[in-house]
Amino acid sequence: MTTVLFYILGFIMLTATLLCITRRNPVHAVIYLVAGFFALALMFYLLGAPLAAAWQIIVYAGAIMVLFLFIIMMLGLAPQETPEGPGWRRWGPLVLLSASLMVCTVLLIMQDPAAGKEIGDFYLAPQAVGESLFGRYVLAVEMVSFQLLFATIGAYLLGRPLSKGEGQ
Amino acid sequence: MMIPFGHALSFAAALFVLGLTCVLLRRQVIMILIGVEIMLNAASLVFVSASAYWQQVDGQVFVILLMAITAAEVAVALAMVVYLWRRKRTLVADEFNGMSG
Amino acid sequence: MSESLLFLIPLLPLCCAVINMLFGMRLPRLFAEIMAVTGVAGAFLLTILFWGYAEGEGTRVVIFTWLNSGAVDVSFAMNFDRLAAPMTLMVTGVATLIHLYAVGYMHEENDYARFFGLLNLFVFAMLAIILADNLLVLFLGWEGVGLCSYGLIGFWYRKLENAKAGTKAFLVTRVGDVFLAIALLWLFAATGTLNISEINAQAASISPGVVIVLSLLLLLGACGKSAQLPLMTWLADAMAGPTPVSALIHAATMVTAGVYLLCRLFPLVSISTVGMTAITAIGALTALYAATCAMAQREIKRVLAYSTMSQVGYMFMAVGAGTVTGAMFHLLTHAFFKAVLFMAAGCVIHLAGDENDIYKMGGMARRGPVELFWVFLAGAVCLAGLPLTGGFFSKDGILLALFTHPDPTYRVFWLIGVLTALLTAFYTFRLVYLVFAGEWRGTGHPHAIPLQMRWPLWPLALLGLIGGMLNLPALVGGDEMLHHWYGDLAGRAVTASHSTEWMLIGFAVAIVALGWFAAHWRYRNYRPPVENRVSRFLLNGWQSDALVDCLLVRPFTAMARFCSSGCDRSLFDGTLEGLAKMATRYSALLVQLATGRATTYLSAFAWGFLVLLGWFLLKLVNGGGH
Amino acid sequence: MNAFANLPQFPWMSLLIMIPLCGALLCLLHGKRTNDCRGLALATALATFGVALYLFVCHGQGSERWLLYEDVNWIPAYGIRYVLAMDGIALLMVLLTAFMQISAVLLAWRVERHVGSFFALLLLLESGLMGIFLAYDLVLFYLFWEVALIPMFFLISVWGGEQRRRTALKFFLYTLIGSLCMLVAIIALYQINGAQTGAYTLVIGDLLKTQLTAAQEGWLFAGFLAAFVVKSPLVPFHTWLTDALTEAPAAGSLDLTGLLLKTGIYGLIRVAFPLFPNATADFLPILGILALVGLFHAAWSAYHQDDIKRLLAYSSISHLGLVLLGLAAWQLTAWEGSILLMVTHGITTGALFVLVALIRERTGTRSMQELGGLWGQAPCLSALFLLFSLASLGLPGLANFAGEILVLLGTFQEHPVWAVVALLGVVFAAAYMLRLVQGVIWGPAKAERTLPDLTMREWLMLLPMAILVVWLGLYPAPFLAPLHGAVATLLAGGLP
Repeated sequence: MTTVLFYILGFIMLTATLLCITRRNPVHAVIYLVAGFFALALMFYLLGAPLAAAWQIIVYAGAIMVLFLFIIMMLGLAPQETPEGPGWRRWGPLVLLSASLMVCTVLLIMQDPAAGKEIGDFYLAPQAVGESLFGRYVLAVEMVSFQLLFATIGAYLLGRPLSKGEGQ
Repeated sequence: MMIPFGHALSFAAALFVLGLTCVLLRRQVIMILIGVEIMLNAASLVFVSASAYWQQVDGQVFVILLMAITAAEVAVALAMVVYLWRRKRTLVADEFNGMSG
Repeated sequence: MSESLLFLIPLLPLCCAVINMLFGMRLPRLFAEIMAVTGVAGAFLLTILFWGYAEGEGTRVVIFTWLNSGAVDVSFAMNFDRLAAPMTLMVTGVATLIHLYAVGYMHEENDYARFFGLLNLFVFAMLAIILADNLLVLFLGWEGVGLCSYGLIGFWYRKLENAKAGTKAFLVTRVGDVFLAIALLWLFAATGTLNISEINAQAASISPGVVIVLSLLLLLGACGKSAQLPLMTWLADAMAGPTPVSALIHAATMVTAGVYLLCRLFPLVSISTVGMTAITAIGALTALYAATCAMAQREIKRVLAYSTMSQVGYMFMAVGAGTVTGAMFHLLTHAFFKAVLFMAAGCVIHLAGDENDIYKMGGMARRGPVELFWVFLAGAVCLAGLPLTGGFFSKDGILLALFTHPDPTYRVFWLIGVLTALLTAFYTFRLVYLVFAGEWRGTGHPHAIPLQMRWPLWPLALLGLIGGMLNLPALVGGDEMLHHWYGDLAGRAVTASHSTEWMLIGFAVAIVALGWFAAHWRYRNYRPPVENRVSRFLLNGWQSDALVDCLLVRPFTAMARFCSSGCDRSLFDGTLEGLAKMATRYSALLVQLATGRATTYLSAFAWGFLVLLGWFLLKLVNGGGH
Repeated sequence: MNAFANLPQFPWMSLLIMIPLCGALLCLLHGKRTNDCRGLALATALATFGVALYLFVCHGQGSERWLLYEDVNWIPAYGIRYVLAMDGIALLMVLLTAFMQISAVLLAWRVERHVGSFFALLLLLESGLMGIFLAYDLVLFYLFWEVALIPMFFLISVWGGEQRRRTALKFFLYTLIGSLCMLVAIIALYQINGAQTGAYTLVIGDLLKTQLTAAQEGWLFAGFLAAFVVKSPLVPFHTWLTDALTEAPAAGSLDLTGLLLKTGIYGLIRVAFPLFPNATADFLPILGILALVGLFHAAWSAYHQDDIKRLLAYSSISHLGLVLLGLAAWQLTAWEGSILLMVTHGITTGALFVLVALIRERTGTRSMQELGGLWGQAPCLSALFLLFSLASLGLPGLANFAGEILVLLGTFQEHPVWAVVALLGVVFAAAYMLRLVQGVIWGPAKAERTLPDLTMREWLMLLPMAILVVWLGLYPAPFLAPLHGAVATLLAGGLP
C-alpha cells in the first residue's frame, strides 16, 4: 500500500514540478511548486522522516514559497507575460540536454548494485533528530545560524533604498 | 515499504533535472531561483532516502540544515531580485551581462 | 742626471696639459700660457740634456706595469734610442715655437685653457709614439694624437662643419688604427711579445707570408695617420682647425707618425719586398695625387695640406726604397719648412682679415711686415726644392735612393717622384705669386700681428734653409751626419757613382726651374681662375669624398637603418608583437563565449555535466558493469 | 673547499646582502619623510661600499681558492643550503655593485613621487645583485635572480617614461621566461644528481660531479642559457633592453646597464659553463659568432638612433658583445679582459647614463635633433661627457681600452678571425660615439638656454667615476690581480 502510495506521490510531485516550470505566470508556477512540495513532504514521511516532512511544509511551502509570492506580487510581475525568446531554437536543445542528462543519471543509478536493494522500514522520531542536531552536529547548527544572521544583514543592506547615482 | 533504493534516487534525479531545465530554460530571475529550489529539494530527497536505506539519522539532519541554508539563500537572493529590479526595472537574466568579456 | 728621469720628457707636457684642462680657466691667462710653453720647452731642454743616453743601444726605462694577464705583460716603458732622439728633439723644438706662436694667434680666444691643454696633450701623445718601448704604448700615443687632432680641428665647435671635420679625421684615422691594431695582435700572437726591439729581433723568424701581411697592415695603419692614399680624405678638411694646430699636428708631427712607425719597425717591414714595393707605390701615388690636387686649391691652407700629403708620400717612398735616413731626413726638414709655411700662412690670413682664398689676396708683400714675405719665401723654396735648401737635399736623397734601387720598377716611382717635384715647384710658386705679388684683391680689414706670431718664424725658416746640413751628401763635401748617427738603424746605404748623382742633381735643378718658370709665366700677372671640369675635379681632391660617400658612408648608414628599423623594430619586435596580436585575436574569439549572461554559463556547465556523466557511463559499459 | 666551511668567520658576505635589505625596509617604513629616506639610502649605500672596499683591500691579491665561504643549512628537508662563496670575480662584481649604487642613490635624489618606495626598491635591487654575485647554491641563486628582477620591474613601471607600462611588461616577460627555463633546469639537475648520489643537494660545487648524458647536458644547459642569454643580452634577445633602458628612470637605467646586465654574463661564468663543460664546448663557437653579430648589429643600430639614451642602450649591447666574445674564446687573457671590460663598461656607460639624465633634467629633451652646442653652456658637464664617450669608444689610456685590448689579444690567440672582425667594430664604436658627441656638445647651441653646470651632488656622483675611468685605463693591475687565480680555476673546470 505504502509502496503504491510512494509511486503515486512521486508522479504527482514530478507532474506538479513540470507544470511549475512551464507556467508563464510566476504566480501559477509558485502555486504548482507548492503542490509538488506537499507531495515531496509526504514522500519524506513515507521514508520515515516525519520531522523533515513537517519542516518541508512549514518552511518550504509555508514560508519560502510565500516569500516568493510576496516578491512576485510586490514587483507586479504576475500579469506580465514575458515572451520566451525564439522558441524551439532555444529550448529544443535544452530539453534534449535535460532528457539525456536524466537518462544518463538514471542509467548510472541503476547500474549500481545498491540500486536494486530495497529500502527497509524505517522511522525516526523527531526527538532522535533533535538529539543528533544539538549533540553531534551542534557546530553545524551554529554555523548555519550564523549564516542565517549574515543573510539577514545582507538582505537588509540590499533592501535599502538606492542611493543617488546607483540607479540607471 | 518495498521500494528499491534506485527508484527513490531516480525520482530525485528526475526532480533535479527538472529543476535544471527550469534554470536553463527560463529567463526570468525569479524562475531561475525556483529552479534552484527544485534542485535543492531533489537533494533533500536523496538525503532522506539514503537515511532510510542505511537506517541512519545523519541524512535527515542534513535535510534540516539544508532547509535552513536554503532559507538564508532565498532571503539574500530575493533581496537581490528586488535590488536588481530597482536598478534596471527588469528581471530578464540576459539583461545582466556585466561580466561579458 | 739619472736615466730613470727620462720619463720626465713626456711627463712635463702631460702634467701641463692636465693642469690646464682641469684648472686652466681658473688660472690667470698669462700663467696658463706660460705653463703651456714651458712644459714643452722643458721637454726640449731635457731632451738635449739626456742626449747622451740615446747613443749606442739607447736607454730603456720601465715606469710601471700597465697590463698583465697570462702571457701579456705590458709596461709603460720608454726607449730613448738613436731613432727616437732626433725625432724627440724636433717635435719638442718645433712644438715650443708653435706654442709660442699660438699664444699670439689665440690671444682673442676665450677658451684658451682647452686649446693649450689639448696642444700639450698632443705633444705628450706624440712623445709617447716616439719613445714607446712597446707597441701598446705606441698605440696609446697613436690614438692620443688622433684624439687631440679631433679636439683641435673641431676647436671652434660652434660651426658644425668644424666639428664634422674633426669627427671625419678621427674616424678615417681610426680605420687606419684598426689595421695597426690587427698587426699588433698578430705580432703578439707570432712573437709572444709586444716589445718593439724584441719584435725587430725576432722578425726574421716569422714566416714570410705573415710578414707580407704584417707589413701591409702596418702600411695601412701608417696611411691612416699620415693621410696616404686610401685614407687621405681627412687632411684637407682638417684645415678647419686653428692654424697653429695645422702647423704642429697636420704638417710637422702627427702626419709623419706613420713614417716613424715604419722606420721603427723597419727590420720587420724591410724583410718583405712586396711590402716595400707597396709602401713605395702608396707613397708615389699619394705624392702625385696630392700634388695635382694642390695645383687647383683656392684656400691657402688647403694648398699646404695637399703639399704635406705629397711630401709625406716622398717619405713613404724613402722607406720603401729602404733608406730610413732618407725618410727621417726629409721628415725633419719638412717639419721645419712646413711649420714655417703654415705659421706664415696664419699671419697672412690674419692680415687678409680672416680671408682664406688666395684669389682674394695679393700684394701681401707690401701690405704686411716685410719679413713675412721673406720667411714665407724661405719655406716655399724649401718646399719647391730649390738647390742648397734643406728640402732640396732631403728630396734629392730620396730620388737618388729610388733611382739607384736594384729593382728596376723603382725607376717608375723615381719618374713619378720627379714629376711630383715639377708639380710641387709649380704650385708652390703659384701660391707665392698669388698671395704676395700683384695688387690687393680682398675686402677684409687686417688684424694686427702680435710679436709672438712673428719671431718664432725666424728660427724655423732658418732651420728649413740650412736643414741640409743635417745630412749633407758626401758629394758636396758633407759628412752624412744623420746617416752615421743612425748607424745600423739607417737601412740601405745609398751608393751611386758621382756622375749619376751629379746628373740627378742637375735634373732636379732643371725640374725646379721649369716649375718656377711655368708658375711665373702663368701667375706673374693676376688672372681670374678658370672654372672647368678638370679644375673642379682637382679642387675636390679627385672627388674622393663623393667616392667614399658612395662606397662606404651610404652603405653604412643604410645598414644602420636596416639594423635599427628593419631588424630590431620590424623583425624582432614585429614578430613578437605579431604573436601577441595573434593571441589577442584568438582570445577575442573566446571572449565571445563569455557573454556575461548567467544562462550561458549555466548551460555550459550543464553540457559539461552531461559529458562527465556520459564518460562515467561509457566507462561502466566498457568495464562490463561490475 | 669545505676546509673553509667549518672555520668560524664573520659573515661578511651576508652583511653585504643584509645591509641594503635592512636599508630598504627602513626606507619603506620612513616613506613619508623624504629627506630621511635619501639620507638613509645614501648611508646604506656607503656602508655597503665600505664593506665591499674592506673585502677588496683584504683579499685584493686573489687566490685560486675561495676567498670567503659561508655555509648554513637552510632547508634540510630538500638539501637546500645557504651557501655564499666569493672568488676574485665575485669580489670585483660586488665592488662594482656597491660603487655604482652610491651614484644611483645620488642620481635618484630628485625623484619626487613615492620617494621611500623608490629608494627601498633601489636598495632591494642592490641586495638581490649582491646575492646573485655571491650565491653558490642554485636555489639561493634563483631566489636572488628573481629578487633583482622585481624591483626593476616596479622601477620601470611606476617611475618610467611615457611607455613605461608596456616596456616594464616586455622586460618582465622576457626575463621571466628566461628564468623559468632556468628553474626547470635547476629542478631537473637536482633530481638527476640526487638520484645518482642519493644526497640531494643544490650547491654548485657538489653538482659539478653529476654524470650527465649528452642529451641531458644539452637540454639543461639550454635551460640555464635561456636565462643568462636574455639578460646578457645576446642578439636576437636584446630588444627588451633598448626599450627598458630608454624608459627606465635614470637611477634604474644606471643599475640596469651597469649591473643587471652583468648578472647574465656572471651566471654564464659561475653557473652554466662549469656545470656543463661538454655542452659549453659545443656552444662556444655559436656564442662567439652571435656575439660578433650582436656587436655589429648593435653598433649599426646605435648609429641610427636619435634618442641619446637609446643610442647608449645599443652601445651597451655592442660592448657586451665584445665581453661575450672574450668568454667564447675560452682563454685566460680574454676572460680577464672580459671581466675587466664588464667592470669598466659598467662605469663608463653608467656615467654616460647619469650625464644623459642630467642633460635631460636641464634641457628637457634627449633628442639629438634638439640638442647641441652644450659645451658653451655647461663646459664641465660636456667635458665629462666627452671623457666618458672617449672611454666608451675605447681610447687607450681610459678604462674600456684595458679590457678591450686584453679581450682582443686573448681572442686572437684562439680565433684570429673573430678578433679581426671585432676590431672593425671598434671603428663602428667610434662612429656612433662621435656622432653622439657631435650631436650633443658640439655644433651651434640649438636654443637660447642658460644651463646650470654641475652641482655639488652631481660632482660627487661623477668625479669618482671619472677618476676610476682614468685609473683603470692606466693602472688596472689592482683590479686584474684578484682575477688571475679565479679565472684560472674556472677555466680548469670551476672547482676551487
